[in-house]
Amino acid sequence: MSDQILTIVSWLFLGLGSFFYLVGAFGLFRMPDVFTRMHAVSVSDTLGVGFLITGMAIETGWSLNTARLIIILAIMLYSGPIATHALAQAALHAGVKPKLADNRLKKSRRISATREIAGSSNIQAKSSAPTKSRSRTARKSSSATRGKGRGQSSKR
Amino acid sequence: MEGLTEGLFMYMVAAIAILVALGLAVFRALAGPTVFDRALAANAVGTGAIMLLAIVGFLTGRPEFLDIGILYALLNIIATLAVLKFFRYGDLGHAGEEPKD
Amino acid sequence: MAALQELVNHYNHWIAVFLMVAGLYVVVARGNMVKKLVGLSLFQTSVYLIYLTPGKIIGGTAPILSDEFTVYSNPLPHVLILTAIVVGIATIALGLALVVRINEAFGSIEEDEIFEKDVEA
Amino acid sequence: MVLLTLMAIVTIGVVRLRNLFAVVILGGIYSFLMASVMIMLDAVDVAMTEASVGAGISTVLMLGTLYLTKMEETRPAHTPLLPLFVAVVTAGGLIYGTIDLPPFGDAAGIIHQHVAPHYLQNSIVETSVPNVVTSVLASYRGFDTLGETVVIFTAGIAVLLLLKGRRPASEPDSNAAKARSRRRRPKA
Repeated sequence: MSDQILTIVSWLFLGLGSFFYLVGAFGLFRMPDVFTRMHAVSVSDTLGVGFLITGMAIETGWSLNTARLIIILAIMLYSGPIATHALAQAALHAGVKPKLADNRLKKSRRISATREIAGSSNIQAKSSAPTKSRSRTARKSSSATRGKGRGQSSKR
Repeated sequence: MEGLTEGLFMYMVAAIAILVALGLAVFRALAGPTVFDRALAANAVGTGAIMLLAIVGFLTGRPEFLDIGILYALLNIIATLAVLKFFRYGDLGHAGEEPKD
Repeated sequence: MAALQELVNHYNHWIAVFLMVAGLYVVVARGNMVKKLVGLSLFQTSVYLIYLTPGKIIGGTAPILSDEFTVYSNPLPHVLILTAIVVGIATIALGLALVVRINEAFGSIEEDEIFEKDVEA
Repeated sequence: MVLLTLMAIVTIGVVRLRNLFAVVILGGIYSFLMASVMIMLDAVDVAMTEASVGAGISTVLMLGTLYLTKMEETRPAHTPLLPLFVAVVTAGGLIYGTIDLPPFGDAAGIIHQHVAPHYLQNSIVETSVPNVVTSVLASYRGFDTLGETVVIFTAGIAVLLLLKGRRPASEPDSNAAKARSRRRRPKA
């Protein structure tokens, strides 16, 4: 009986993991620029991998394989943020501008509003050509919030 | 797959999901307009390879090979960091961060 | 149906042939030396695939002996390919070192430009 | 099969792209996919080596070379019709050759009849190593492995000799060269 419950629970975890993994991959596929794609990949890197590995660990029971799975999970949970951080830093350093980021800035409000409409109506538009920007910090913070919002809306 | 009992069904689903995800990541690696897209996709492909390895290990009934998954995970982060460090500084041996052996 | 059977039987071979030809094409057609080396490694990898494919037995498992299994895939190609991979990376490393030296001597890694400069010199 | 198709697609990308960075990154992806295919083909040891060598070492080596040289490939001067023709003809011949090969996964293939059964049956008795690949590599074919080590040693010396006489153009240059030769050590 408890075996059956365990099996059902592990199935649930595996299914959820597959779902989130696919969601992350679709985000990687559809998102408009590097930073939002990064956000989407983090979904599959944490939720997807976490659920899949938990499901497998439940199925295996207590054994050496569980330890291996946990080590893999730990490595991936640590390495994912590091890699993403390095990626974002390198991209910003290289002058890749986050898309739709400048509608928080007062001076270019009107232009960016039109750009946002264009961007949201055409999600799979390729990222705009990299342009140099001086005010990086403001753009970074606003891009983070926007990226999150977009990611959640696409997840539903 | 002759040994496809009910217990393995969910593994099959997960394997197919991971394969689809791999395909999407490869598409992004090919189409990605900037190099960072490609690096991100490479990272995603590495993750997919690890998960596929684990799932296939369970599918074929020999999950001992998860050790290799650990190696993949470490390699993945090293490769990604090498590429990104290269872009950030234009040099792998920058600023004394090269490991002193 | 027979065509499908044929596809399943030989899909690995065909992909290996495709990879091999792609590597050959890159080596022959591209003038950039780093690209040529990438093509060379593509070619090598296709050879690995060709070697490993017949070693697999459907229903078999990896050749690590255990009491639970009786059918194992053939370990011999694995050994050969292990050697081949390591020798291959030695080749690539040597080639890359040569590319670095050539770039120093000629200031270019494109084949055509190097030929031109060689004629001039 | 899906993996193999993906590999073919990545290969097309490698052939077409001219940004060498992208090519190197795609090479890493290709190596990971190849390692997954090798897992499917039950070659776990080979997969491990391929992942570490293909995705790790060769990516780093290529990046080092790119730093020391150029990053962009020039547009090919002439249309590659002749190489394309050669490639297609070669492909045709090879595919004609594959028709006679034994089908995939056939346990009655010739390769499984001769030497491998001996290794599989006797290696546990003769070497008491459960991993047959290890026992063959280190015990039955130990001289092969010795020769392989000699090859790598020679390559390492050659690389050192090639890169040693470099005139230092700038400071980070020589650093990178040192890093390259240093990184080659542990593998051998």
